[in-house]
Amino acid sequence: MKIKDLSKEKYLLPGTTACQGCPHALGLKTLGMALGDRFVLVVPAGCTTIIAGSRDKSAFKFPCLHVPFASAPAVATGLGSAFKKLGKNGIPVVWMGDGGSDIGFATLSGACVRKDDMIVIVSDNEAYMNTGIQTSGTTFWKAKTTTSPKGKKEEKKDLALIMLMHKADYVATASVGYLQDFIEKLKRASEIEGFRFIHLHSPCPPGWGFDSSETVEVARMAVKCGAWILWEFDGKFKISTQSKPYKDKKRRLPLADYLKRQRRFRHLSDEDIAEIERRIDEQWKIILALEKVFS
Amino acid sequence: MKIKDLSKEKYLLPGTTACQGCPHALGLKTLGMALGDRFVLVVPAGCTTIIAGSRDKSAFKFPCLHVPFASAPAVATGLGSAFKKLGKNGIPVVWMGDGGSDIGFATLSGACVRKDDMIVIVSDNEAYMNTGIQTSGTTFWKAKTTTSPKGKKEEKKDLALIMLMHKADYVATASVGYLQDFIEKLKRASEIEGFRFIHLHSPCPPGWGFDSSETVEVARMAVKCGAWILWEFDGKFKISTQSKPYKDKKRRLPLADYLKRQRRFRHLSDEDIAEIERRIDEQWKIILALEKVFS
Amino acid sequence: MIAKPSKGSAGKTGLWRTFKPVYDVEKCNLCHLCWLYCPENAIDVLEDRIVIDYDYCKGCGICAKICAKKAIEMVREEET
Amino acid sequence: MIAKPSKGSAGKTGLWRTFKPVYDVEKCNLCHLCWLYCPENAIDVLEDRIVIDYDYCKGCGICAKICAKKAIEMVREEET
Amino acid sequence: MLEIMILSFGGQGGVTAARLLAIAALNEGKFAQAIPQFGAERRGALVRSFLRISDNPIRRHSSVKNPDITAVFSEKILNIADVRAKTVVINSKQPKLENEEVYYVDASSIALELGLISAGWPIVNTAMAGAMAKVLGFNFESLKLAIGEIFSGRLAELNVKAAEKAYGGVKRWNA
Amino acid sequence: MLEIMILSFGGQGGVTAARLLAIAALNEGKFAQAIPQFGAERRGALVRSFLRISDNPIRRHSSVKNPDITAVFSEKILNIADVRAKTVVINSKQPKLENEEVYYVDASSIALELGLISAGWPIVNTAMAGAMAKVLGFNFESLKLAIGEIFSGRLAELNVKAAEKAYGGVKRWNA
Amino acid sequence: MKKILTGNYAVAEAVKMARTEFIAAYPITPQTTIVERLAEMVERGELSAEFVRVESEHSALAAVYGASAGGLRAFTATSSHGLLYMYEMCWWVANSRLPVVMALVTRTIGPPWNIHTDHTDLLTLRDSGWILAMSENAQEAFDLTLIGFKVAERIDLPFAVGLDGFQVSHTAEVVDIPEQEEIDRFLPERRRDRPFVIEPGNPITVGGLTTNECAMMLRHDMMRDIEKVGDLVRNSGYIRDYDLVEKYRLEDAEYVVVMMGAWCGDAKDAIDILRDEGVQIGMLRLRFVRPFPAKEIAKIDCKKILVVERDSSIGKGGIIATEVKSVADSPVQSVMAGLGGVDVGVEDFVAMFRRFVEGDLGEWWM
Amino acid sequence: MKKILTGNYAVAEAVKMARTEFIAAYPITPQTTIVERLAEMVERGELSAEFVRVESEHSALAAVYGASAGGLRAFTATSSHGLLYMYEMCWWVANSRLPVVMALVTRTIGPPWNIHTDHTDLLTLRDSGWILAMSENAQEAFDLTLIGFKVAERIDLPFAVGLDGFQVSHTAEVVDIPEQEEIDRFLPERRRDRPFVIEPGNPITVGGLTTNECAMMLRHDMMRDIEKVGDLVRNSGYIRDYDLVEKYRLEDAEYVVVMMGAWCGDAKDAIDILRDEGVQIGMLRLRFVRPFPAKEIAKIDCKKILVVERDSSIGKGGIIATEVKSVADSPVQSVMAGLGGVDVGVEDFVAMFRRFVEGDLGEWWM
Ligand SMILES: Cc1ncc(C[n+]2csc(CCOP(=O)(O)OP(=O)(O)O)c2C)c(N)n1
Ligand SMILES: Cc1ncc(C[n+]2csc(CCOP(=O)(O)OP(=O)(O)O)c2C)c(N)n1
Ligand code: SF4
Ligand code: SF4
Ligand code: SF4
Ligand code: SF4
Ligand code: SF4
Ligand code: SF4
Ligand SMILES: [Mg+2]
Ligand SMILES: [Mg+2]
Repeated sequence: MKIKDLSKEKYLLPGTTACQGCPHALGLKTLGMALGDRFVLVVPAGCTTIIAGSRDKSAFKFPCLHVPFASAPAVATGLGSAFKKLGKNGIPVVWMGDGGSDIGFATLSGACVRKDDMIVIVSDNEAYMNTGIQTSGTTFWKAKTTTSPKGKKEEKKDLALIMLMHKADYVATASVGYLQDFIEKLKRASEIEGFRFIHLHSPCPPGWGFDSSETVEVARMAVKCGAWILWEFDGKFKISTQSKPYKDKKRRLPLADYLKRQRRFRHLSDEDIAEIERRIDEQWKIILALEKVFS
Repeated sequence: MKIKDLSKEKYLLPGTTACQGCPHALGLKTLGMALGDRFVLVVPAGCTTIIAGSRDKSAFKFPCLHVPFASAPAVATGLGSAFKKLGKNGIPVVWMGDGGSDIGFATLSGACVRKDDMIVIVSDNEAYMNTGIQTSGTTFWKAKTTTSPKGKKEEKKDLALIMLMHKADYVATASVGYLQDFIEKLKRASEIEGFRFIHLHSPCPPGWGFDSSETVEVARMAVKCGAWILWEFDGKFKISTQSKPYKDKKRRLPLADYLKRQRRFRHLSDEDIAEIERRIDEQWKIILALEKVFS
Repeated sequence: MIAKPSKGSAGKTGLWRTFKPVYDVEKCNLCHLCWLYCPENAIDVLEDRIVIDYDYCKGCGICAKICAKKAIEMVREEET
Repeated sequence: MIAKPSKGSAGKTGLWRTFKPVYDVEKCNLCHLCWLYCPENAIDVLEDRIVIDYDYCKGCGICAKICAKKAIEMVREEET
Repeated sequence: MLEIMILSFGGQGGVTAARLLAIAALNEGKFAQAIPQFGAERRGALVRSFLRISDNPIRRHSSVKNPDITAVFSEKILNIADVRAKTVVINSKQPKLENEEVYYVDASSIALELGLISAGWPIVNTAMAGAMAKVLGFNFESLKLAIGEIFSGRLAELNVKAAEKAYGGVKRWNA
Repeated sequence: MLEIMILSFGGQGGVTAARLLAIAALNEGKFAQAIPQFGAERRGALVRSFLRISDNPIRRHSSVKNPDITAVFSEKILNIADVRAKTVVINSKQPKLENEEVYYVDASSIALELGLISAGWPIVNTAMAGAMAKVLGFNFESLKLAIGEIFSGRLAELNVKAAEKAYGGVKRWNA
Repeated sequence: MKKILTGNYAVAEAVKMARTEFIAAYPITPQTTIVERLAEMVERGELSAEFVRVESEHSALAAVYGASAGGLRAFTATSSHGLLYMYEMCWWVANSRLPVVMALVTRTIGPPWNIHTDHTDLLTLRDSGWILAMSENAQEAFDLTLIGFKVAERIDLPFAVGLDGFQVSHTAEVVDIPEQEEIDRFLPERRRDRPFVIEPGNPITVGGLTTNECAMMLRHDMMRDIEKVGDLVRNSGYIRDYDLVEKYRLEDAEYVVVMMGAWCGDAKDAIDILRDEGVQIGMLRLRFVRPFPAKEIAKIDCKKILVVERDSSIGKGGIIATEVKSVADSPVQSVMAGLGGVDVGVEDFVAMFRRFVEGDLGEWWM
Repeated sequence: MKKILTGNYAVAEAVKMARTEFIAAYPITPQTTIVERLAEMVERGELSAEFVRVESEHSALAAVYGASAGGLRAFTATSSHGLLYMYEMCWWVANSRLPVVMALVTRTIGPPWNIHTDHTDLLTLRDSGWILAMSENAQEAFDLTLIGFKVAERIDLPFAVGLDGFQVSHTAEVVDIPEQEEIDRFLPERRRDRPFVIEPGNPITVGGLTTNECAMMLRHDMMRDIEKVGDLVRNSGYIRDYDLVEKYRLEDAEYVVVMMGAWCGDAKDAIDILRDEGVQIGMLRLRFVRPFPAKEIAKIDCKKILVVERDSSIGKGGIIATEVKSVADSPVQSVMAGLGGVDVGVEDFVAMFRRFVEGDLGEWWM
């Protein structure tokens, strides 16, 4: 779909509480562009709780149900049943942070195993931002947070591959740096029945420590240096166009360019960076193998 | 290790409440044989709660802490810290049912992501047995349970592969049909630091509907027909000796022999069996690919 | 308590700006990128130009960064 | 409430039996398999034979099934 | 109000017997209550279930402590439980009991004959229910209807047969 | 007891200024209390924080409703908030205010000069704290110590400078 | 029609006859047979509801919340640890004012693991905004489930039907089941637009941030509305008459026991025995704990009141006694008994009540 | 030494000075800064504890449970939804009789989402067996955390220190910090063998099935032991004197208000104002809710008592008022105020107390 043909309807209304350059805002604004009036958003606690508005004012031009932190996919299960029983055409879409996928991982896993009808999007800014930048399961190795002042000791949890092994009906990674790709994936997901999962990479200016103008740039650098791989599984496993060039390691952007742009990584040593590079190479090996198995 | 050299110490004391032919009892009796006096068992709700004894009488000759259903790996995290801080040499071993890994999946996932020091064993009898045979995430496709009187509609959750994608330090599958293999895996796991996971296949006579004398036989048939694949990951991914022959589909036992032995599968049609076979083939493809990637 | 769609759910967020995106219609090729990537949805695309809603534009600077034509420039806001 | 290791935490579970494993030392090659796979840990291996603890053996029949030598046979218990 | 205790091994169907008799009692125009063992049953372990029958609504829900009648589903039970009731109904060929009134029937043989076996155990619940129904003075029809409510098809038939045989065959023991 | 309200935009450091002044007050031998905006701050949004200073222990914990002094960290705030206090301290070159006592200082310029900038914003908290310390009649040393408690290294130095400049530069406005 | 049903099957039967549209539940003894029975009914086509095999109680109530927010009549059931595990959702559902019905089969909270009845679990809900009923037997469990849907949907608050683990849940007894048409007349289809409609295309946001005043007003309104439950129950139009309390031989009672749950039957038998001996004793049975029948208790005019309860608030005493004392005019004495499912039968009550009358009863009966 | 600290930082400081060995916690506003501060202390080496970044509150308390069962001095902190999410574990820890200490930064339970103070969350623990303290300011939050460890380890019950969200947690005020040596003398190392030792090689099983009687006895013993808290607190040997209640201008009071938490400071200022006007009013402040200071309340002898509370039990009324009424001799009136964090300041209290004295105060202050 060409950019000019995208819906001009504003599903996220200007004047929200989101910080300047907020990646969630970028993701949220595209949801309606992809799904139109066919969805209800289910939102557990997180920055989006605040972005959604307050009192009688909603920042969204689509329905939204706020739910407890660990509950979102299960709520979507019930909601989806209601749509079906009452003959309403619509998809429950869960929009959660990476934190929501920590505390709510059993819920997520359960809904996936049941193949309940929904789209789950984890907008991953790699920390608990709403409570002030604490380490989450998906926080990048060595990234500094308020609960890991010297940098996180464990590796980033790979949600998308884990959901793939859950045999979800649709799994994709996406990035706020490539909104058209995200929109296309949302559309594809909306055409499939069952449990659909999208892991959206969402660089956060105050949380990662970069200027609010650089959200899109930083997101793209993650893809270009190979640290974030865009792919899609809908029965077949495909590496997305934007990531294809980086199958070839030589074409990747220097990793340090991406990392050094962010305050949370400013303390990294060269060895650290080399180690991250090694892990990225490992990751590509797995991804390429999966591309073969599910071809 | 030769069978005759195995420890003769009885860590599970005769006269428990376990049903005749109980697979958990088989697994539990071997724990001490593999780990000696170096562990504490952490047990969430499940049949093992009952097997453990009551009042002042414990069926175990090792320490055991009963814990809430969803909490076990987190409790083990705390316990392990205590061992370290107080200079005690020991491993917290979580022994949970498949049900425990449903409700407690976030807990399990969290402990794994943190690489907390423990061994987690999921003794998988493919249903909530203690409450009377209800469907769990790992219940086999089409198996009848009291909450799925016509057979389960969703696929069995593949815990081991999911934990592998979690980057656990050690992951293995095992079976109560091959206790020596299980003991060896436990020993290997005990020599590695970090988060170690074993998915133990535990056919349950009353739950699956076969005679109490057939627990070991049914467990072995699962391996021989290729439905349960024994493998191990400790940095490298290896298919275990007992499963190696069945890489070759032709050498596998007819699937129907395994399924028809169990009351829960008595209603299967030939198409159902063919479908299961197809899925088993798929599974082998993935396993063989992983063997390559992590070689 | 039920909330309904409202512009400015956080008030006039244009007040948050320290830098202001200033648009030069001459340089613009109407590629739509600024519109797509404005997190505030504060940009509209008309026939022949884009329009920035300064009541709500927070001045993040993403539009300026993404514009290949350098048709948007960030300039320091006046304290008023 | 703290529990300590005790045989028969569920009482004399030998009472549960409907079938009883009967051992024939002649046929036995002391392979240890019955010992390893007895879920009740009710089998001991001595120098030259195995011993079944009928106080606790529940009569599941696994030992008989696993014995390649058919040295264990399950026979119906008498009602007493 | 009659208070009855049923002693059985897990797998023998003591709880079902209590339910059957409660339904039968309802069919007899009475009020009844069947209380299963409170707790986790494991196949093979001793199970206590209770039955109350009355002409008036039964309000109490506590367990039966001093039964008027005790039913014993296996003679082995006598080794581990004291049987204290005026009346006893026991699955036995030859009961060794000294209670005031002892009734006996060979329920195991009836079950085995009819092939009512599960995991090696003869399922004696319907036979024992038959014997108890007789001792309680119920019409057999009331029990038969009850069996039809809980079992269906061929299993119902067999169980009715078992109950009928025991209903006819239960005897007073004179020590 | 003096009750003070600080109005700032998120990112300007209003909450920190309150803390600094509370510590400074303690250093002056007084009791003090700094209350941040109760709620979720987002960079850019209006933030209200409170400060109480007293010779006696301060027991109350409610927010300040009728401040004796209001500090305004940006003139833009005047467009969205009513400033009602006898005394106002404002970051401004030329305050357009009619309150009884208006003090002003060009805190933004001080911050910019010293390079105290984050995400494009001049961080005016220490400068404003300096101005307020002066208005409150504190010794500069008390504030300096406070800054040393919260900041360290080069940042502490710069902030002390900013505070000092404002402490010296704050003026009474005569409309 | 009269049937022999366990309390759990009676609840399942009521859920079916209520034409419940959505069920999500997680097994836990002694609640499990409710869920199993419902699963069976659904798979057999006897009940046209969605049945979701969730992976935890938190998700059970979350799914029920979603379904109810979407407009469906929804049900779940649990016990003790299950309730504690879904506790956050319980509050969420109440504050969302959704008319969910839950069966709560009371069970002791561990450790030690113990599956027997104890009312402490039910009482953890007493602040939350749930309407809390406690049945004495299978018949009431059946009736209160149906009344529960009606009342809940009238005032948009969730409704929990308590029944004692095993003593009611697993005890098979006589239950009189009305005709389906009678139930249909009593309980029409749920109004889909109450308290709000979440559906695609209707761009409202529910549950988000508000002002503190709104949050306070919410609780105020809940408090106001729950007080309507008494009238709603009394005038529900159900086949049998119900009220918040049951009065048993209360008219001329000099001694009054206040209790709830299954053991009230045993206690009534004990009261009859004592009455025969000339002791003027009666019972006020709490059929509802929320709303708390304060007026009914304040009206008791007797020598002394004894609250017998199967619960405990560590560091305070009996939970119900505290509440009864807070409103009663007559002197109130408290005894905690039967905790952890300890069996308390007719003989116990006779002895207990005798000691109460004689004035030498302690705080614990064990 | 006097410092300006927020309530949360004061708690973190106390946890450090207690030489806590294990910390697991999950962020939630307004508790988060406790956890962040502790993480910092641990990473800087100021505190030699294990700090675990768990994935949920249920796991936070589960990990703390494991560590405490293993013999360590262990701490966690949470608020509202976090507490509700770990609710099952709260009961488990109490029934296990483990001396865990938790900071509970009070916050309103949603929906709507609201991060401001409300005491209903803390009070959900009131039956469980936790000792419940509620501090008025940062100093008390500091002191009670230390006293908490001491008392908890003496009687093997967990201890929760409440502090009002934002009003105490985020308000920086003067806190007097003792020397480390003083604390070390006050709080020696934890006895590793209490209440049991779980360690490799010691084959005991804890928490498993028991008889009903054992389960009941457990609760009985907890009830007995928690009553010792009053004496333990009074004689704790801490640097400052503490008691279950604070009496403010109570001696000759004809009107007594009973309250707890941060706003008591405002209320005291209001009392001073009214006293100046000649109104004989005073306060009994509940520093502990569990054990409930029943004796202290029973002793109040005045014209009437007003319970002002920031909580609600829907279908009953104010939670504290119910409890106070259950033991007080003087007439008790109840007012619910400040729910959802609604700000109630000195002027409000002056007006409220005036209306109380004059007899025209309703049940709600809004
Ligand atoms: C049970 C529970 N625990 C904790 C919280 C507090 N909480 C609210 S949002 C949040 C972090 C959210 O992080 P994430 O999901 O990554 O979303 P983000 O804020 O980064 O968008 C936390 C911990 C809560 N609301 N509920
Ligand atoms: C929070 C909570 N929910 C439910 C239960 C009830 N429960 C106890 S054991 C069990 C099933 C256990 O199944 P699994 O883990 O597979 O172990 P198994 O019994 O099969 O060995 C359930 C649902 C519980 N104890 N706690
Ligand atoms: S912290 Fe990050 S994710 Fe959260 S609102 Fe701000 S920019 Fe968006
Ligand atoms: S139900 Fe199965 S797993 Fe449970 S005790 Fe019996 S045999 Fe073992
Ligand atoms: S990005 Fe630049 S060129 Fe493209 S539409 Fe916007 S202003 Fe015009
Ligand atoms: S500066 Fe940011 S908010 Fe303003 S128009 Fe550009 S992209 Fe949108
Ligand atoms: S399995 Fe058979 S041969 Fe082997 S030791 Fe046992 S009885 Fe002897
Ligand atoms: S029958 Fe079963 S319990 Fe008995 S000895 Fe053989 S294996 Fe062991
Ligand atoms: Mg996040
Ligand atoms: Mg299982």
